[in-house]
Amino acid sequence: MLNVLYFASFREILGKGNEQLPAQFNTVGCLLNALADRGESWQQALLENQNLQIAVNHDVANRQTEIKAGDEIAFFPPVTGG
Amino acid sequence: MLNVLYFASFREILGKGNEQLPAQFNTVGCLLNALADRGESWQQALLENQNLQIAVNHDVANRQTEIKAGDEIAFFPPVTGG
Amino acid sequence: MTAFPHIQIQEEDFDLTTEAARLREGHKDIGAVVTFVGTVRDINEGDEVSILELEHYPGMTEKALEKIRLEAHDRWHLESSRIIHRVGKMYPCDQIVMVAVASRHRENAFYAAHFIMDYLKTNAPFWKKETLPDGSERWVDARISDKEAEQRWAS
Amino acid sequence: MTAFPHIQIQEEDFDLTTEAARLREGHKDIGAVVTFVGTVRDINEGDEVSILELEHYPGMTEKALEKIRLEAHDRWHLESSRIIHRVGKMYPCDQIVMVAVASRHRENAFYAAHFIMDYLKTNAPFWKKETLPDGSERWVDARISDKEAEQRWAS
Repeated sequence: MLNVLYFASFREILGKGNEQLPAQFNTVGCLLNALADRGESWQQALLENQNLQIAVNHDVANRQTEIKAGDEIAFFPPVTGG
Repeated sequence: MLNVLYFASFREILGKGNEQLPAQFNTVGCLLNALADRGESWQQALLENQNLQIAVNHDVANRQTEIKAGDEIAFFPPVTGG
Repeated sequence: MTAFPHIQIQEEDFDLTTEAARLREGHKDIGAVVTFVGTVRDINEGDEVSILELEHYPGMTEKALEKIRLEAHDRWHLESSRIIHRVGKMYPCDQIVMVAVASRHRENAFYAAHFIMDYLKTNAPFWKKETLPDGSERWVDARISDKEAEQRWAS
Repeated sequence: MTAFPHIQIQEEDFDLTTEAARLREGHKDIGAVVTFVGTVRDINEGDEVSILELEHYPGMTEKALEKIRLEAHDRWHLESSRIIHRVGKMYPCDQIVMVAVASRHRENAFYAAHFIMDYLKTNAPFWKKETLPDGSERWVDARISDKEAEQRWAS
């Protein structure tokens, strides 16, 4: 399984903070394409948004990053702490 | 009268922290020359010391600074606070 | 107990004197302590702000902050450093974040604290949401100036 | 009561939390607070130091510090600033000096605090005398590096 997390505006727009998905995607990009098929808000947030930030297992990642069972993949907007 | 002050190592070397002198000097340089006549430690501290710092009425000054009755003239080494 | 004792993510406020003492504890050869505290401004983007809510990504936050902290130690030979970031609801004038560094000399302490803040702003997974006086909410946008501030430290 | 309420020359120690609160008092539009605290190191020039004694020039000190403080306000549009410098006898790890500045954004606060310290080091009439463990005393020499640090701020 993959543990998928959504933060901040992404969590609100997509209506969930986390979910478990089968580990059938080789890269973050494949996972994003599958998620985008869920509907317009998913497509806009995950494919059309230039500001999408990605982390895999707590490290900054990108669409090419490879993923495997047990990984934690997070999607979020640019950070604004401090 | 002039109020003349000596601080830190100058106070120790010259053996006094302050004194009143008659206001008969036009510039700091004239005052320094008169003080240097008091002996070797005065000459070394006030004329031969490249590090001599001067203030007149709480502002940084130099040998050319003019002085008049009621002024406060201070001599001290480079500052080391903070 | 966190795995990163020099980093605290917490809802509670913090006390500067206490934190500066913790920073210096066990370190004698310190001549300079610089602290930065970020506070909630009552105005943002021209609007009055009533509440600021901070969300973060537990796990990644600590890892990102520790990486920034160790990089600062590497560059400026710090004796000690601490980062505290609050999460949850805060109000105007509240303290949000503290970065504290201790070093032998002041120059390194100033640069290191500034560096940590600039990197924290663009690399640590925190997000701010504002509530305005009319009750409406909005997510705070990332600032281009923060990205530029970070990039000045590129070596 | 001093004529310069934002400057304190005192024998007593100071409390960072209290001073940061005073700094922010009455100022709402503050997003950044930077404090610098200089402390007594137990080693100087390779020798162990037992006591550090600070002498100053009353009257000129306050005037010099106020000039530095106002110059910092001028350059970085600070909301508020405070300087505390202790005099008399101090011991390793004791606090000697505090510079605290508050501004809207962090960059100005960092630069202003750094500037004030660099100028204080070379322009405020304080002198340090060290007592070593064998009881011998020596005046601390001014550092060329402090003069160089000041000169980098020349505009």
